[in-house]
Amino acid sequence: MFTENDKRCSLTELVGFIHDGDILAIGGGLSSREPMAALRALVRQGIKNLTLVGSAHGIDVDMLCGANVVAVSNESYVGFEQDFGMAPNYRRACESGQVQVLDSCCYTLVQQLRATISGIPFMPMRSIQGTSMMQLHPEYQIMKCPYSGEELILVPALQPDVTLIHAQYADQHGNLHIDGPLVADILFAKASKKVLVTVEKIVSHKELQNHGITLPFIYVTKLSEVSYGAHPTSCYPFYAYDRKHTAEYYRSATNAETFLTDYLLPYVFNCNQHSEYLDAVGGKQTMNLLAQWKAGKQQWQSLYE
Amino acid sequence: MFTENDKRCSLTELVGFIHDGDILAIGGGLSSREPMAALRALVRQGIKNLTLVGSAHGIDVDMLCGANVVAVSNESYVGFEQDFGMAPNYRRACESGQVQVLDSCCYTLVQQLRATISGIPFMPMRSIQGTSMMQLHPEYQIMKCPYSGEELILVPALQPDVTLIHAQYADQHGNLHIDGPLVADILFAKASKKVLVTVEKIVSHKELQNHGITLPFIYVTKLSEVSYGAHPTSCYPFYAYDRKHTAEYYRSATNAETFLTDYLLPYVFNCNQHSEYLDAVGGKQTMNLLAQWKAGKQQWQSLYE
Amino acid sequence: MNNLTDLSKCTLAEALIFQIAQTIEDGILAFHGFGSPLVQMALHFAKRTHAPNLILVAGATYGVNPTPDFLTPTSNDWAMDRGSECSLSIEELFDLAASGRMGRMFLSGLQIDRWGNMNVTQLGRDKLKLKLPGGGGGCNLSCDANRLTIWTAAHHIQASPKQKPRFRLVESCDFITNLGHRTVDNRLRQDLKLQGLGPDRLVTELGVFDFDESGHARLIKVYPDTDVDIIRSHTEFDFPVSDQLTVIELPDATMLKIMRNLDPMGVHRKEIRAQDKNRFFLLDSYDEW
Amino acid sequence: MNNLTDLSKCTLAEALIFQIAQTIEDGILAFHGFGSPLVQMALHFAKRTHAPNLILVAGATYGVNPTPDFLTPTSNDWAMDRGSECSLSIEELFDLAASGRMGRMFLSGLQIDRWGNMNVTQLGRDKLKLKLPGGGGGCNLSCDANRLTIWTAAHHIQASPKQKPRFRLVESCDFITNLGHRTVDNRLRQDLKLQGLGPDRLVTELGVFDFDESGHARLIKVYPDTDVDIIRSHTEFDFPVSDQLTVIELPDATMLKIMRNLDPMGVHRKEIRAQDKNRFFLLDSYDEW
Repeated sequence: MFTENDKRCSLTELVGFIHDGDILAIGGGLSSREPMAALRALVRQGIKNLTLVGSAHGIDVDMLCGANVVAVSNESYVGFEQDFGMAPNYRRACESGQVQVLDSCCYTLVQQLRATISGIPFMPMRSIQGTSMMQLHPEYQIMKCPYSGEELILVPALQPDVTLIHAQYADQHGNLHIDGPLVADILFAKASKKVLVTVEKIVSHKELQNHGITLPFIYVTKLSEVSYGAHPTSCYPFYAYDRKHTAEYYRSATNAETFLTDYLLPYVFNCNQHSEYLDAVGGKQTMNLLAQWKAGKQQWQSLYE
Repeated sequence: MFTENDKRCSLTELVGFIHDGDILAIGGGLSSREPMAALRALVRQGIKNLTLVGSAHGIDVDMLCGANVVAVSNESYVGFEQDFGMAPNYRRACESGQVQVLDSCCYTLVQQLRATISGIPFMPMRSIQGTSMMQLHPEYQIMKCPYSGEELILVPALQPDVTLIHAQYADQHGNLHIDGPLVADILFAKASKKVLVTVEKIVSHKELQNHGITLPFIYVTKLSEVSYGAHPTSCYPFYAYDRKHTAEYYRSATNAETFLTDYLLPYVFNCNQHSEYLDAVGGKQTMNLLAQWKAGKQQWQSLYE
Repeated sequence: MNNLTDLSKCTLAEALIFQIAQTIEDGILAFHGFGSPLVQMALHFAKRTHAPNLILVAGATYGVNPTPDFLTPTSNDWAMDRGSECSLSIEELFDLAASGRMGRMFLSGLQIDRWGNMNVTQLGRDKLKLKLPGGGGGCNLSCDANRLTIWTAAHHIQASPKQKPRFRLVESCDFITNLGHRTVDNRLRQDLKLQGLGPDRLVTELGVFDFDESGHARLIKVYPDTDVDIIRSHTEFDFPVSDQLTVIELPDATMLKIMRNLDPMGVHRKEIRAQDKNRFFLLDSYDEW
Repeated sequence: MNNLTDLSKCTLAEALIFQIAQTIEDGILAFHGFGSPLVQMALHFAKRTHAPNLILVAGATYGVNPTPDFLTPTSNDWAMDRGSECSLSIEELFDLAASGRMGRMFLSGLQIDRWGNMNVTQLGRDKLKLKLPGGGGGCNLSCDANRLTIWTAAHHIQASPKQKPRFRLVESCDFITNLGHRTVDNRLRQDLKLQGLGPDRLVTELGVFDFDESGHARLIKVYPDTDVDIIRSHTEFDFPVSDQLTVIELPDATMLKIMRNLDPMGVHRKEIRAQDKNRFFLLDSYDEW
């Protein structure tokens, strides 16, 4: 329960709440509302050996793998869908053994988070049985149901040390408004020891209530205003997915030898401030272009062509 | 999954989906948003031997007990709080053995509904242990947790046959907007075989989306537009709790011999249409008075004096 | 009727509210349930005095930190939700308790025993003699909330139509709805590994108890107009008395003003029995204002 | 590039979409997951033709019955959520499946075996040789959804730099991410008492299979340009052939127009391999319009 009146802090301070070896849950999903600015800061601040838990992710997890800050992946999917395909850094890190592969599945994750949220050691479920997932996860147990007699799978409670979320709006007390698909953000936030949030805009409580409160302040540890903090993933209604930059990312990521010089240096390590990153990716011109989705179907569609 | 395009029907038809012996979950709670018009119709239509499940209820359950249509009570609380105290018909029905008393508690109910919603035979929980609730419910089981070694309580999945909800707005496809505290309505709706809804106003889908969709249409079986359908409980923003009528109800209910003639006849059996009921309780004048809560603090407060 | 303007004395109800409020720590999440206006008052009072960072969750509406203009005689009313900062759902509130995040809950009963067990389900052991309304979520929360405050404004024995006086603080509950420190089969609470630690305070209109290491109620405070003997005569079980037995602290004039503004209709006085409506306590010092 | 105006023939992708769409019953809830534009197309096509009461849940956004103006190359995009009637949450969608209320799910894999098991996790049994992206919620849904449609546009063996051809339809999966009709230790699916009944259709760019009573893939349809021998040569396992083997049905001109309007950028053609980009099928009858 986090009751501090004013939870605002700088991005550097925010990321300072993440420690080496933490279990980290990343909000958003695929090309949408990933807390990318915070992840870049995390890489810059040298936080390492993270265990990642999540459902469907892309550039966020791939970049962390490329920066060699991940020890274990408990994700359900890491890739670029039909857009670019497999995640290059993630693949290499898994195949080399640098990252321990403990793939999960979406509902398994949901049930494990729910166990933590309800304060119980496990949750029962039916699915997974008969698949190879059981071998990957010896911590799952089988029980004979005292009611139905059938075999059920028990999955243990999972508690992230930190959840990192990017939201559209917050007030300084930590109430959040998340617009659009929530993915697992709310479950993560309720299950985690700490919840760290970047937001496009910090507004008055009254304005936030008009937007609607998606997550009450009680779960939120600290928050930082970071406009365009999800770039190059989307954060509607502010900006769409930057497919052009993601294509550049993907090309850089395909080559292990040059990923550092081609991507991490210019876009992460050499940008001490988020504003420097924004300049590096095209500044106002790029951001205005990505806001053009609102102008109409043609303009929106043109962002993907 | 209910996909019918136009789910509207009359109140009589709606209540016709409830059968003798059903497990019935009643939405709303205490003096708020109880589906009273539907419950009066249910009594008129002679549906009997219901098993009631719920959290905190008042006049709704008490009236059903007074009309002798309840066989089992699985409620957590039935009363009139500090306003009028204990529920007279409910007490008598329980004490005479007419109603089998299987009291539950709010979180136990939540966990039992969640089991149904997740398609599992039970949910584990820690609370209840050491209390007399265990004796009242031999169906609860104790298991030794394979993770923590501690003893946990297992509560079996509970699936209502019917959930009856009163909502402020719906579209004809069955999407609902519920304004204000939800109590257990959403859990009930997701766990039930059928969901029957009365609403203050059926509006276009577009207008409903502006209000916000609280429950997707997929769970809703049928719905009926019944203005003032929660009276004498409140349905803000349309009308506040009718404390005066509730006081009259309470006085009638204290006397078992005359409850039929003093209350059930004039307000239930002799009102074949909901409009007749509204006339009986004071018609437009009463309804306008109850809408006065909006006019200011003094007018609102005066409704309770 | 409620516009008490005399700030030199407080009502019994106000003294009870003040005692309940003293158990509320700042910065915790606390829930007042429904049908408990004295607790509602204590939480709102605490939030406005010593516990500004209290996460006050309103019973029945699940609104967080509401600022109602007045108390209503029923709890699930938008009037009680006015000004809420945000809202929880029923399942969220109970999850918070089950995962150890509810700091304190407030519970009562028609029977309360020496271990702080409470009965709000039924009188009669084998056969039901009197059906009580039931405990809502109290049973769950008595196990899960970190700490419990027990209160009753009806400690005083009831004149019974039959011979035996009817005690509120009883030798043994006919049914344990809300768990105190010993279970229905006399096991220790701590052996169950429940999330919560059980009751640490029992506030009545005759005295205030804490619970000793064995989990037994122990008298720690009397009222200006009560003493140990009076309290013993209204309590079916024997109880130890603290070495530091004191007279209850009373709110000051500023505090009284805060309380009286919260409940212009005097809803909270419905919890006070007729015989106690005229119990007042003179404040030690009366600040002119 | 996508403005195909010739309504006398359909592309391979359109034939695949039509075959997948045939498996979608009206009135059910179906989910297309992410990274599967052929399935997205099939669901939107079905909703607009034979299954108007379909509850179409969009993968990644969890929007219900959206009407996007165009398909985007990533799934979690507001463009894909446009016009949604309402929305589910991730936990709600998976709960619906686990409680038996998801009528059909669509799954694929880099390896698919004779029982309809699928691998999207890794190549290499003891040692990981190729890390695949992972299955999202596919593993859960393969167990829970009432019925599964399996699809792949890559049945054709891959020319391998080494000697052995790389099969998509394999003798045995290195890892079973999504469950078909036999488990990893060769038990029958039905013995597990799972919620779902398993795959009933496997649609590839070479043929269409159903599953026989033993849960084994059985060829039921060929394409106008394939036959049983061709399909055998691209399938690592042996398979039975239906007595009623037919050539696949093709969409008509009206249907083609519906499909082509859904995806002006031709995102769905990303699932089609280069070698198949020019496979077209002449429609039997071409309705003038």
